[in-house]
Amino acid sequence: MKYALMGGLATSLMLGTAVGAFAQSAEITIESWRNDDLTIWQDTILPAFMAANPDIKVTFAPTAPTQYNAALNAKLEGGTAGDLITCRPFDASLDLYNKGQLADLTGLAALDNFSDVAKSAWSTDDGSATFCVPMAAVIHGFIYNKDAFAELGLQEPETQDEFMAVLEAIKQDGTYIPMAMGTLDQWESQAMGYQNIGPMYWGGEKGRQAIIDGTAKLTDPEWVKPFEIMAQWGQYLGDGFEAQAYPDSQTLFTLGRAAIYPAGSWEITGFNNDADFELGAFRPPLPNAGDACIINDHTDIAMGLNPDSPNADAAKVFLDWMGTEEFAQLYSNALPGFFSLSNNAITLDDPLANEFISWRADCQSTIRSAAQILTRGGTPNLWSAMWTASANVINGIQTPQEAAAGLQAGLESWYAPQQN
Amino acid sequence: MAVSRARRNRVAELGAHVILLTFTVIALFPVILIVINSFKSKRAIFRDPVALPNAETFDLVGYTTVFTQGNFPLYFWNSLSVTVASLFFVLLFGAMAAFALSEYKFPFNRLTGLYLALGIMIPIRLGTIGILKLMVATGLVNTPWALILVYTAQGLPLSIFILSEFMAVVSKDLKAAGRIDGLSEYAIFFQLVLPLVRPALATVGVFTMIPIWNDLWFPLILAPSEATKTLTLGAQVFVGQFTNNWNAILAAMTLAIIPVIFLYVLFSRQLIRGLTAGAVK
Amino acid sequence: MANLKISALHKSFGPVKVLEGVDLDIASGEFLVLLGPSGCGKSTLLRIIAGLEDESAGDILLDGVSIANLPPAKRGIAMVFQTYALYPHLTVRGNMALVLKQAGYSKAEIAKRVAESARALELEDLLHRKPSELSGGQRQRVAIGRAIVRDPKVFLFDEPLSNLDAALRGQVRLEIARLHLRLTATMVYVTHDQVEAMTLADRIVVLNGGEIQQIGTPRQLYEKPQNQFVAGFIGSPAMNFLPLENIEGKTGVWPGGARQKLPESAPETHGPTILGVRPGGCDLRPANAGKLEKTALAGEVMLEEYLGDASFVHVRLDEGANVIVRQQTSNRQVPGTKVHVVLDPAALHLFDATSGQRLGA
Amino acid sequence: MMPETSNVRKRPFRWHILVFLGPAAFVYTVIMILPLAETLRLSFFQVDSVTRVVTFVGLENYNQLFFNVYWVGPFTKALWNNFLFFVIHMLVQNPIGVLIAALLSMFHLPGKKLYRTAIFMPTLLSFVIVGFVWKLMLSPLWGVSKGMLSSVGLGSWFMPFLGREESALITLALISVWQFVGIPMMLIYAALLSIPEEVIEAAECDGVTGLAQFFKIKLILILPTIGIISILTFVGNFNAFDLVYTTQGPLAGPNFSTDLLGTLLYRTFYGQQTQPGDPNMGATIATMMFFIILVGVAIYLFFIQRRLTRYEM
Repeated sequence: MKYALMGGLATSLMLGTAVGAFAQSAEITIESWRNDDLTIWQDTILPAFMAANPDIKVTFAPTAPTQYNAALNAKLEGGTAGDLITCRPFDASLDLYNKGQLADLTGLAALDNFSDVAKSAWSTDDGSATFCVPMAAVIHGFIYNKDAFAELGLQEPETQDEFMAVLEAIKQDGTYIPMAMGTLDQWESQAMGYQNIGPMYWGGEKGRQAIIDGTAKLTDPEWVKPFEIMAQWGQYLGDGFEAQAYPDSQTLFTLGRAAIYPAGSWEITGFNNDADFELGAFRPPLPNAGDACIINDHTDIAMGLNPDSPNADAAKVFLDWMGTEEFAQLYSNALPGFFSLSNNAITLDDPLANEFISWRADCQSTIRSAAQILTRGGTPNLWSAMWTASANVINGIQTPQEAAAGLQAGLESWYAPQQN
Repeated sequence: MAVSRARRNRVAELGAHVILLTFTVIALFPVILIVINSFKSKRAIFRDPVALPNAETFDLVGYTTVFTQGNFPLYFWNSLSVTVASLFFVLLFGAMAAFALSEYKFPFNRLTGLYLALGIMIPIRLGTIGILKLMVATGLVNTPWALILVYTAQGLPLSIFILSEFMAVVSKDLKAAGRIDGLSEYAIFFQLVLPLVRPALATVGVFTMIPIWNDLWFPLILAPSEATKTLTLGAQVFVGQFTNNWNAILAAMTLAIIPVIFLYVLFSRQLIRGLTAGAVK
Repeated sequence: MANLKISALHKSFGPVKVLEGVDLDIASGEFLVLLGPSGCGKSTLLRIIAGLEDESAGDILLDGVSIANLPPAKRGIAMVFQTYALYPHLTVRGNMALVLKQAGYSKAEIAKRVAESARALELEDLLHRKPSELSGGQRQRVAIGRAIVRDPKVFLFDEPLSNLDAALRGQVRLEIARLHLRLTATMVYVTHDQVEAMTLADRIVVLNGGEIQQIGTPRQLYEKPQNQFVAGFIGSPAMNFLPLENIEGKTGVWPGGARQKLPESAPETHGPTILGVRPGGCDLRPANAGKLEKTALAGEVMLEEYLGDASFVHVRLDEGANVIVRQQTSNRQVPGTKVHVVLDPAALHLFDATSGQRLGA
Repeated sequence: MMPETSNVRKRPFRWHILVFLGPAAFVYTVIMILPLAETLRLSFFQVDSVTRVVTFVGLENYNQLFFNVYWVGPFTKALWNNFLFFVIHMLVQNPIGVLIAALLSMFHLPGKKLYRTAIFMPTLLSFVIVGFVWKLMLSPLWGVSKGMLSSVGLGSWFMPFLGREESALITLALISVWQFVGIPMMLIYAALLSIPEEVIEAAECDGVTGLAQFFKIKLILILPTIGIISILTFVGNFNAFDLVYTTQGPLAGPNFSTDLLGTLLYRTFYGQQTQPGDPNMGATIATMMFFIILVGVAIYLFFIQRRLTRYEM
């Protein structure tokens, strides 16, 4: 490194201004929390783009998810953030847009390739402005060890009762831990627990909207019921699950020690690499046989433009490319489990990913219940509170009713529509 | 320190060995665990974590991943240059200020000393917001200088505090002799006083170095870019990036441990001497 | 060689006055000793001459030119410290050469001067050593060598012998005396040890409480102390002091009414007076010699200090005061014996009881 | 005689004092003091989340922090946890530090240096490594701690220490003790070495030996050192953040049982995942931390240190 010890101040100041000088053969940088995907971007996606646009050099520079917010914040404040910024859905990105830290992309040709539903996660409430190009949604469900199921003579469960029976059977047999999940990191309890099985109880989009409108409360039975189910999960998790971290759970499952893994479709890539047994997936169980099925098909990730980018033109070229079929095809197949939100018809090679996406045909979709509007600004933050509440319920620290009451009280304390 | 035979007590000594050995094992076990497992295959790590690697379980896949994926030589260089530069400024500026405070009588001498010592009590982290804004305004964000400046400011109060105690006991006659021989005040400081307080500098050096080398907060806030990432931040990112690639993580950890131990050994000879010298005189 | 003049020098540290109007005239080539108890201001005076300390008021003139505004190195002085103050990281040669380097001498000149000084002090074999490899005496010789190498106009010594053991002290003292004879340089020497002062000095300045008590040759100080402080400070064991009611017709009157014959120089009459007499000016008589009672002081032997060539007998007078008497060793005194102390009128010193100033010539 | 006032001179300005003090004072003031003042200032403002308008709100943020149940709850919980964290350090770290230092200084032991280096080693490690290692050691998946407890017949004592509300904070505090015990050990060891040999020999002659010698003489003489260590521990503990953040995540689970003031500050200031950051409330919490530490240090300086006699040695 040149600027090691001497003359660093002057050098770095000069470097800072020099970057913007040459617009033509531009270099652009992508900020992202998807550090797991680093090699895929480096080896597959970016080379494809750069082959078509030799003038533009793109670097994918991810930060670990736990630090993404703090680091991105600092970089945006400091004017050192990358040209392209990976967007979290709904309120988090809206906040950045309001601060002027995401550019308005309305009118960008690429956006025509996405449905309004897809764009809604990255648009203002009135839909007048869109600030990120949607990339992918993730679908929740359960991944399981097919070999283990075959060994124990088990079938994919369809309903809640069957699901519990399967868990009980695995537990009785004793060869496998029924379900690989830990509560140490808390967020899995919410994402792969509450948001995974919940939509069919609270009625998906209808239920979510009712909370936003203030016509339903989080303490209503349909919102408490998923917690009640999760309260029973503890006995089927590995010994000491309270201290089990997210990577522990992944390892537990891929080592073949656990039979079922409450999942999001983003796990597919890693599991394909690590597991040496056959993987299967089943939908979140229906409350009762014959109920309508609703899956959590969460618009999760998009790409926005840093308004201070000195290479906005080049960055827009890249954003436009993200709307093409080529990108959708590449991305979806390189990262099976991240399902493209574009209107282009995509063919997927991965059987497990196809299994997940096939559920869209039979089921209604919804997004995570607290992602939109309900996390906008107030304290306590509903999203974070749901992490703690979900983990508490599985740990048995709180009863389902207590957990729901806590969430409702917190929401009411600042969210006007809930205050009637 | 020779102890006469009459004062030795074999049984008590044995007891002391047992207790110290226990603490040593407790202190080292986790570290050793990391190192030995970094050389094993993934299955072996989980089958028998406390076993040493053998022909069957030996695997360097973690290290190959680290060297192809993370830019560890760069992170290491960043950590080293930031730490060394910060240490240099903390010791230089700290010793200079300590010399001024202990050597010269001037108005508000005591008040200045108190002002500079205030920072021992207040963690600089509480000023993160202001520091960030300052670094943004000066364009130092994402340069090593942001970190160096912060660590220098952070290390100064303690170093001034400790060093002025040491400076006060440096022979007055020696400084007088220097003045009579025509040395400037600067020459007296650099040529006479600084060499004499070397043990104190080592002490301050060690205590300043540890938090700088291991800091996660400021690299994250002030210099998170790939080019300025420090080893600690790099290792943390690595943990995030390879969430369950245990081989890679353990190898990264091992690589992060080695340099600190090396730096410590470099300083430790002076350390105890410095610690005791201050108290004795 | 130069004369040094100090005029109306004042120094105070905040409210504490350390020197109060010191005037001194030091002749060229003179060996002047500043003597006094610790805290009397003698070291401060030396450090002010050296320029290490700023005076509060007053002036310092070297050969008639004020040097008060010059930094230490430009004053043409050299200083030898009690703690030697050798540069620990330099060899003996380096220690001696540093000042010359600073002053910009040529390499050849430096080498020549260092060699000369080293020869004079027999340091030639030690030139490559570091201070930590030298004995105490050697270190002090190096410190002196460092001073003479620059050929200063004035040498300043700050208690240079205090850190040496008794045997070495005598030896180095002699060396300093020889050095003075050889260099005939002006030297100012600070000490609290009167033996050093008496043996080395051309003139001694006795300081107390920041003021000069007396300036004079060792002989003047010993034989004609100007005040009670000087009288008590010079000489070992110290002078005995006994109070007189008054003086009438050149005769002292003891508090009990007994009479004491006084020297010729004594005033005709005087009020309350302190009578001083050195142990050698007293003698002992057996107590039963009744005819002496009117002029002698009765007392009891407390203890005898045997020194080989003489012994000092401590006597407690019936009046309550203690007196030390020098005796031939053949005249043994047993503690508890009743004795009379008789004083030699010619050996008596008289001081005013309130001002402490000497009475008579 | 009057002193000649005409001789009072103006001393030339001593630039070197400025040169010596300047760099330290400048860096310290600009990088440390001014930003700390800025923190204080931010806590008196609020920013509208949509319009981004900045308003001066006086003490409103403090009012929120102390009287809004959703602020005061987490804050007092973090404060209490922090207090426990500190108490555990005082009760475990310092006695162990004293014990090791005493053993090292009391005997002529071969291998002394090795012990010292080994026990100091964890202090050199970063929180990332410390957090990771212990998470792994205590993880039920890896089973190292379970296996070790079993091997000494205490298998039933095993539990998911980091995952249970009642044990997580204590476990973290003990991990922190493991990491930092080297510092009190070093300082106390140095203090013990600096007790003059004559004092110890006098004690031996007076028949004060062994434990009595340690408690009645040495311990008393090193009390000021222990005082300094205590206050450093206090300041360190009330700033702790890294260990909890790396092992328990930003929400300091389970159920906020390991939330410290530092983690609360970080989470508030920067937000986490989809929770947006709130720099103004963050600054308010930071300011409160500043006062809490200042009060603690003041209590130490005015009530405790005064009673510790510093003996000339």
